[in-house]
Amino acid sequence: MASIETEVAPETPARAKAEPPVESEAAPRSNGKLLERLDDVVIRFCGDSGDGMQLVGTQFTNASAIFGNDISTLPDFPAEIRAPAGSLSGVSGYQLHFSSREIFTPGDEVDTLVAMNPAALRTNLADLKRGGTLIVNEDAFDKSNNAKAGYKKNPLDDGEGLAGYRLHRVPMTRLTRDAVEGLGLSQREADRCRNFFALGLVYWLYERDPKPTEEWITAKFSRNPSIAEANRRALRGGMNYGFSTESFTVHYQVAPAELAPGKYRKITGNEALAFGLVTAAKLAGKNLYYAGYPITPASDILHELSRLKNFGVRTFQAEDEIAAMSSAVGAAFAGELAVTASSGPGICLKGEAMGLAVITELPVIIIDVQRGGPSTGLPTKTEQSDLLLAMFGRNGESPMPIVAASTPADCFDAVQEAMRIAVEFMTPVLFLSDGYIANGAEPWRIPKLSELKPITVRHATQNNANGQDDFLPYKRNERLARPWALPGTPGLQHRIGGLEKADVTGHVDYSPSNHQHMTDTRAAKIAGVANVIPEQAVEGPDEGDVLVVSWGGTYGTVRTAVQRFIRRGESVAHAHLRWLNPFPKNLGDVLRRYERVLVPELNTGQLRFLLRATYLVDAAGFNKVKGKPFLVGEVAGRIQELLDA
Amino acid sequence: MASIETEVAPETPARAKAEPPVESEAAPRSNGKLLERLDDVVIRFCGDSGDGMQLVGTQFTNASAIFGNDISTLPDFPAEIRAPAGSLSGVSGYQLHFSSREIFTPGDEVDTLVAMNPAALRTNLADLKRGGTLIVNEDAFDKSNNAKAGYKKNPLDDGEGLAGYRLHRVPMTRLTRDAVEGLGLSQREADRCRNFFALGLVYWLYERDPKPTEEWITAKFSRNPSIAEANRRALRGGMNYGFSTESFTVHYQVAPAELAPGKYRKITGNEALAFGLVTAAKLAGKNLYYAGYPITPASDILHELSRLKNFGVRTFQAEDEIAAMSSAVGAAFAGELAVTASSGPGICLKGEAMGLAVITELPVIIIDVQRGGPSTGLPTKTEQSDLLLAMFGRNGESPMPIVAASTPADCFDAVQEAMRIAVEFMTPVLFLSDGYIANGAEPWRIPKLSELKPITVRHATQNNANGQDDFLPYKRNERLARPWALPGTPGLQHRIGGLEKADVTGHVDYSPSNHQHMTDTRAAKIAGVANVIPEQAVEGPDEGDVLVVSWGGTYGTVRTAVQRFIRRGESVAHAHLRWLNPFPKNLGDVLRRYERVLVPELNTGQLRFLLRATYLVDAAGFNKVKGKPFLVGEVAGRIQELLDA
Amino acid sequence: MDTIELPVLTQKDFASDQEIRWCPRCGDYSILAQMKKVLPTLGIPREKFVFVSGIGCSSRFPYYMNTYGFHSIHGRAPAIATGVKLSRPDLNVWVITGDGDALSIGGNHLMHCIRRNVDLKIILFNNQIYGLTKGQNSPTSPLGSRTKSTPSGSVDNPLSPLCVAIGSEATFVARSIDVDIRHLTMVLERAAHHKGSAFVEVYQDCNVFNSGAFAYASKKEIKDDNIVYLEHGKPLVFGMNRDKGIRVDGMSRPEVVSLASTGEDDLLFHDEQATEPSLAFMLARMRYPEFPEPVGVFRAVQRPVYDEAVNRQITESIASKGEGDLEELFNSGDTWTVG
Amino acid sequence: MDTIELPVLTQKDFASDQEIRWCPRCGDYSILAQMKKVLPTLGIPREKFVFVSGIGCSSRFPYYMNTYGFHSIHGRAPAIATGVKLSRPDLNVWVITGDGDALSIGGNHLMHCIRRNVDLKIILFNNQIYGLTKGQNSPTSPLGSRTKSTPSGSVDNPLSPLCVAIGSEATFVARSIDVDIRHLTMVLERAAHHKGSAFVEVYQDCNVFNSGAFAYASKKEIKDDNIVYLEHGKPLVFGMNRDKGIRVDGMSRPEVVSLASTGEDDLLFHDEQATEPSLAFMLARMRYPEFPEPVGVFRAVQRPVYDEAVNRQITESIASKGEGDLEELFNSGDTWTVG
Ligand SMILES: Cc1ncc(C[n+]2csc(CCOP(=O)(O)OP(=O)(O)O)c2C)c(N)n1
Ligand SMILES: Cc1ncc(C[n+]2csc(CCOP(=O)(O)OP(=O)(O)O)c2C)c(N)n1
Ligand code: SF4
Ligand code: SF4
Ligand SMILES: [Mg+2]
Ligand SMILES: [Mg+2]
Repeated sequence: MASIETEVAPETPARAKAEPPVESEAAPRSNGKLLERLDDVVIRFCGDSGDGMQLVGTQFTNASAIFGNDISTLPDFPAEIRAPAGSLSGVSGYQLHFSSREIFTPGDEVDTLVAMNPAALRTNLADLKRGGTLIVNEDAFDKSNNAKAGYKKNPLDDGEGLAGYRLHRVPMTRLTRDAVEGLGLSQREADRCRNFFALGLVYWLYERDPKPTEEWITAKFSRNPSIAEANRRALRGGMNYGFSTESFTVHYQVAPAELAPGKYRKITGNEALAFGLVTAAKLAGKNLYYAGYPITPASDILHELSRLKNFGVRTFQAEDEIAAMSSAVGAAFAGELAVTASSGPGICLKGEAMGLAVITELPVIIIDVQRGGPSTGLPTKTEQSDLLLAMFGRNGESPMPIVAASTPADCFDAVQEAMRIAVEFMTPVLFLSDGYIANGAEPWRIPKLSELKPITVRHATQNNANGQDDFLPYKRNERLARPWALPGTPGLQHRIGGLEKADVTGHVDYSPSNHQHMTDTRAAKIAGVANVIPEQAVEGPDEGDVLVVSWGGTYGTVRTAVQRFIRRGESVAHAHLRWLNPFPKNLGDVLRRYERVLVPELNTGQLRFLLRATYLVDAAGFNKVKGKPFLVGEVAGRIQELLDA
Repeated sequence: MASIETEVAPETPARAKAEPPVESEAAPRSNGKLLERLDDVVIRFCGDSGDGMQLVGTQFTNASAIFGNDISTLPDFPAEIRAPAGSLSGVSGYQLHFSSREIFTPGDEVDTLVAMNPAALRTNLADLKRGGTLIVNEDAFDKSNNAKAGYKKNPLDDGEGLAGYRLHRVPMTRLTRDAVEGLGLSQREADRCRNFFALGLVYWLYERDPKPTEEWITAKFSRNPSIAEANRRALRGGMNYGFSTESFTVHYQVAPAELAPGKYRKITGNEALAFGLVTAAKLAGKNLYYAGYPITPASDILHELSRLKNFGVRTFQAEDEIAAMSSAVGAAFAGELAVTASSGPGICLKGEAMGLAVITELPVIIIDVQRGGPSTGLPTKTEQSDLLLAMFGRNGESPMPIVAASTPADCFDAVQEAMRIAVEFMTPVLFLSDGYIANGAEPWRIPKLSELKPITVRHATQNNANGQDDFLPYKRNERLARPWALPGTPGLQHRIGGLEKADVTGHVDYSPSNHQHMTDTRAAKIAGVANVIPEQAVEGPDEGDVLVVSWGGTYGTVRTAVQRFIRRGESVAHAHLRWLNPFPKNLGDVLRRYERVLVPELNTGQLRFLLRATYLVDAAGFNKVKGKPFLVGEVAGRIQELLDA
Repeated sequence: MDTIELPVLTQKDFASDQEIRWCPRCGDYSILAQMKKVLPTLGIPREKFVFVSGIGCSSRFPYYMNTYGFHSIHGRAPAIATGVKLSRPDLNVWVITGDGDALSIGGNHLMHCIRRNVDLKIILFNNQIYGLTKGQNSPTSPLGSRTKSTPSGSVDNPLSPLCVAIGSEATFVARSIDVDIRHLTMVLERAAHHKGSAFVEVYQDCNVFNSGAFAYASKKEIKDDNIVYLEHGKPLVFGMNRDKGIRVDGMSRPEVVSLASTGEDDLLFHDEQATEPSLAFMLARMRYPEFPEPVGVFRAVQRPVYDEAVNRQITESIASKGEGDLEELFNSGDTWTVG
Repeated sequence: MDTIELPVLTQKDFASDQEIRWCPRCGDYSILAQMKKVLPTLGIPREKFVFVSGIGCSSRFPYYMNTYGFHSIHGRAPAIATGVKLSRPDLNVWVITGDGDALSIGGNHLMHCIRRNVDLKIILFNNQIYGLTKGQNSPTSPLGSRTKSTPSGSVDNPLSPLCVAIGSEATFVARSIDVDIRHLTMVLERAAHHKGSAFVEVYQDCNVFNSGAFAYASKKEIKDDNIVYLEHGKPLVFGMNRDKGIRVDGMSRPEVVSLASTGEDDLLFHDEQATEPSLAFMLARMRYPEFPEPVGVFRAVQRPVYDEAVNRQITESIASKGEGDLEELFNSGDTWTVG
């Protein structure tokens, strides 16, 4: 976990701070409980899909964010389909890393695990660090639940199993029922409040302010006051339980982090994408057209945007991904800022129509929120295995710029950059996100519109065929971009299509020389994007032993890992790529300035493949294909191996 | 053209042989005409789409093949759609290279050009070599036709334009009408016989036996005897014209080639594919299932196979490529040898369902007859630009073996090899052909069935779950292939699908370790194909200055070019890849044994990209994207550059 | 097929060892249960059944059947099943699909499978929502539906699965309701016995994302006023106390009449075998609340079956030309000999 | 839109400079000619027209029109056109497609475009063959057709384009014939004036690969006995000497009757505005030679138009919530301030 990077004592594991009070720095008493300060904490809520873990996780996140901690979250859903209550496959988890320092990852190890049932305990215990705090709803550990989780006997009773953890057996079901007593709730309704009881308990444990949550509850259940009251009582009940019972002897404080000054909100990757897209449209002074077909983990982009109609956003839920992509091409031809999004299986289907956008040279953003593959694969798990599909998934020579977001909040900026390139170069652009970014959350410093870089769209307004009478749709500018003439503009009537076109006139042309010319021109145009994107920066020494190259959602983990070495003054640096095609102009030089190049990826080595082919560098790979993000420790370990080698 | 590779005098250009009789070896007289011997000849028929050029080209090819020459052909259709008569875009051409030696290409330069109208002359003249023979139908060079071809005045009259060629102005239209006089044909019908007049003329010119053609005519028009008679007369008329008129003073003889003994037939790539597929089914003792959606240049495979119903071949014209691919997956699950074919745009659409075949590990052959791209591109032109699509055109880590045919006849063997790998490893296999191979023709030594390597298919017949009661669909053999259990087999009921599967049991499994294991296993299985395919062979010195690496349809041209250097004793070798994934085990070593590696491709460098990434060799590229094959001279020129550099 | 020596199968024989993963009170459970009841009655060995599905909650179905099964990709089940049936006419092939799977991404395959009359039993679980992806609008969601993807209400005019099927030349078209156990069993049985594409729409309750969408047709207390059971040769009578009927005059629209005023003979008599599908089409358009919605077999006619025709062409070709001989094939056309 | 200051346009204004590349005597020429006649009569500026096509001989059409045009990819024209119309309601968008383009690979997009009632004019050139790829079977090729891909005769039961459209909730459905110039002009005009998806099937002769497929309906000498012109409110009368009619009783099939024996009043009177599409559906199923084939407007009704509805939701949302304010959006939900 991140806390071992304290300036003070880089090597002291934070868990030391969590040892019994005796060893801990003096702290004020409250109801005879010790209060300790921690630099940062990783907490995970887990329970049945029906237990509302995502909800309380989100509440805790908001509370921590509002309190001023830096945060990073990792929701972990079960496969899309609801599984039977109490089953292992039905377990839903939400992990939050909150800190008094800047952090980039949801944390490797869990400090405090809240497990609402045996299945949750079984599937999550492994991630709880030794000596960590384990809070369970003991009422849920009955015969049948234990059996469903594959426990022969009650795990809470068999000593060694949980020895080495600070186990707190809390009869949450009973206590919650007591708490909501007299509100006339059915037992089922009453039990639905358990998650707030658990939340209250950890709110006390980490001194969180319950107000925002209480307000949220009130608003959320405004139509059902007694349910609202019940949840509020459960929350308080949990807090009081921690405060009053003997079972908890210590609680903790995590001071606010020193983030750049400004106003913040918490944002997920898909939210940031939606915001970024509307913003791009606004900056360009155009309407946003979004066509999509639902697919995990991209669906939320459609959900978000469909709520923004008063921003002039048109969302079209197409009959399939082919129609979504095709309609986006039509909208681009008609002059809108056209966007479509999907995940792997849908991106495959869009390939042919993407090719149409390439040859007609129309600006369209294609978003791929990557998930585990191949085929339907692991819909709710994250992966980075569509990079080469993005590069090569179209017939013929069909080049397209590719940009990848690095964090949830980065989606906001990256997608604007993608749109800027799309309209300035008249080309479709592929945007890569992944399930980890899409559902993960982090604080986002809310920008002023005035701070944002404008997007300039120029439409042809008059005939460019000086002399001849027909408009020339493929007469290019200095960037090799063709003019974007809006249907409806008098005198600019023209025809485009999927057959090879003569440059300048845009007429169908199969001649050998023209095909060579157009192939070269399309390639040159995309290569030209390198002239307008920033050169590649590195963090750490700008030459030396090891350069770690990453892209996409592994940014935070890799950066955190590399920083360990940088702090130790070791010769390790980090280069994170935003543009995968074209590469920044200086990338080749950068790579050659280091003895070894390491490319950690959540695939079998796709960026590594591109780097080797492009620069002939003998880049080493560190690859994980488990549907989960890297742990900082894993990456750091591999770097160490390279250093030791 | 190929003839400069004679053992006798490698450097003498063949055209020398075509100089006036004085310089030529003594030859028997016939009707006062000189007869010369040539080693090989390139002839091209060109005219309007309506003029039947493909037909006479094919006839001349058959006659030459039957006579015993080695042959190589290059049909060149106009874009699929019929263009107005006499227009440049409507010109159709058929080039034939026939020789007394082994040849591998249709030839760079044309020795004799038959042009049926001005448009044909204009679009083809450039390929006629200086001093070459030019035969035109002068009746077609009227004002309107000349205008349509963009000639201000009659090209036959403006001296310098055609100076340097041996021009023969033949009033074919008039002579043909005379020839068919009295058969009661309409003028339109009469004029339709012109192509046979032209054919007859060149039959005389190159001493071809008209019998087979006459028989073909008789059979073809059996239902219309007067048309048959007319075409026969036109043919004879053309021969007599050459024989009797003064305009031709010389005619030529090209001796039979010394091909490996055996019985031969002419075969195109698509024919060879169809034959190869039925043969594979026969060898495997199974039925062939072919699903396709029409697309140029792959449609003929469907046409061929749909005629072979008595071989138990089921052809399914699906509603689209997705359905074709999907139904093939279904047929494979049901236990048939399943095949689908398309060209670039359709291959894009098949990507998602190919991924399903990968994760369900079912044997399916996917044939991509490549054409010019991107998008609809140049449907009738050849290209090699789908290699990286074949490698990476699926979401997730989705490896698939890739094999590419090198010549029309090679399709027969290559597709059997593809099928063998598919069933032995339980994997889909991508088969790459291209428009040049698909429509090109060459002699094919007809094999005996007994000579062919068997294909062994094993189906699970009993429960493999020793002890447990459920069949284990993912319990693998030593090749990592899973069992192929036929629906209908008692006790082997099992379920497969697109979600990640647990190894052995095949149950849905999202666990991190299983996903890593399955990803690695799928990769290892495909890599394992390298254990059963031949090591890479080279022609020429097995170490030295330059290794030219080619794949697919450029085989003949590259080989011919390299042989020039080998004959001269230069340090140049040729390695032609049949397997693009996995690469032969020894390929890395082979590449490292040469100073320079040159990769000529009809794309922007796709194999080069794979070689660089895989072996970190600084391979140079020679790339042409003009919808046309390489010329031997082009490749030789580039090799020379490398040697001189 | 002769079934004499077959072990008599029971529902349990068709249950797979997989834990069933649908939400509590999902309509899919009932459909699964009825299917397990019907299959053993068909006298077909278990191993001859193949269930092919696309993607969706409903498409999980094959995992829960101890038969051969293929949980394929979204929308392609009819195409995959066509490949199975064309190559193996001896198999009994079922397609399980959802409203999004069959009518949105898979609409084209469904249409072509039906028009070809491939011998497949197609069961469409219509819950008027995308369940697996958590509640977006589907092609059968009514106008105005507020879903995750249509927060202001859907403006996509819905498709009628039965009209699409009939418009695609369907030979067998039926509708039933997840919880109407006896009726559903009957309809599945009828489908199983039909030669050719049998298309069945089942109203299915998505308890989580679209709960109660079909309450009008499934709730004991009210259903009888809101649905009318189709029976071949019988008049269309419905209502709690069977006091209402459907009358049609000429090509004008159908109308609801009271049996007090109108005699049964004046009512529309159902003819599932009518060669002309217009009647079935009209019935398929009767929509609650304006009309009671017909359930049962709308249409059941015979037409050549695609897979049979394809295989017949093969046997005929063999009969006329004889088993194909490869060497003969290779040697056809012009050949020549060297050396 | 006010057309007063518009230059009066003529056919020539709509001709592009591109050389037309269809085979001699291809039916496409006539359809192109009639289109050029109709557009100038609509009082719409030339630059407002957009022609979107897929791939096929027919799909070359846009190149020959001096309007905005998009010759796209196979089967996707309806989806692309939907994108155009959704984003630019001011444009007048036409889809040109073929029987393979629209009904084979593109069937799903066609179905969904029609059910949504997107304001597009869809002209399907039905030549019952794949022309561009040189003569394979198409979804409208009759059973038994011998084509390049069905040398032993097709066993694929064909689709009826009109039945597919009606089964997909079409609001405007019509049929005409390439060479029936006056009628074709009328039908194109009617389509142009319809609000919503207007679907028109045109019988088109592929002179090279399927010559004469529609001779029965286009040949002067015989056509009057083989087609019946639909006119709203008029009885279905046909025949060389208009001596035959179509009668329907109840829901039974239509029948051909002689006017000698039957009075006009007993004939079927055409009602293109019938809310209930079953009549149109039945007419669409009348097939030569059993029946004369109806040509004209089968159905023309009003229903909310998709692109209008989508854009209305936007204006309404702006009206109620006010123009979206980005910073307000960013600051919505929980926020906190640092430093
Ligand atoms: C190519 C592709 N696109 C999208 C998805 C995501 N997806 C899975 S199921 C589904 C629709 C589910 O709705 P329905 O077919 O009605 O089935 P239900 O879950 O309601 O039973 C979607 C959009 C996918 N798996 N593959
Ligand atoms: C994805 C894809 N598949 C196949 C093709 C090949 N193709 C082009 S047009 C066509 C069908 C043409 O028939 P139709 O739509 O009836 O148009 P017509 O030529 O008859 O006017 C086909 C199969 C293609 N261009 N793209
Ligand atoms: S989401 Fe709906 S359809 Fe899916 S399992 Fe749950 S209740 Fe059933
Ligand atoms: S092939 Fe047929 S449809 Fe195509 S242009 Fe020629 S005649 Fe017309
Ligand atoms: Mg559904
Ligand atoms: Mg057609």
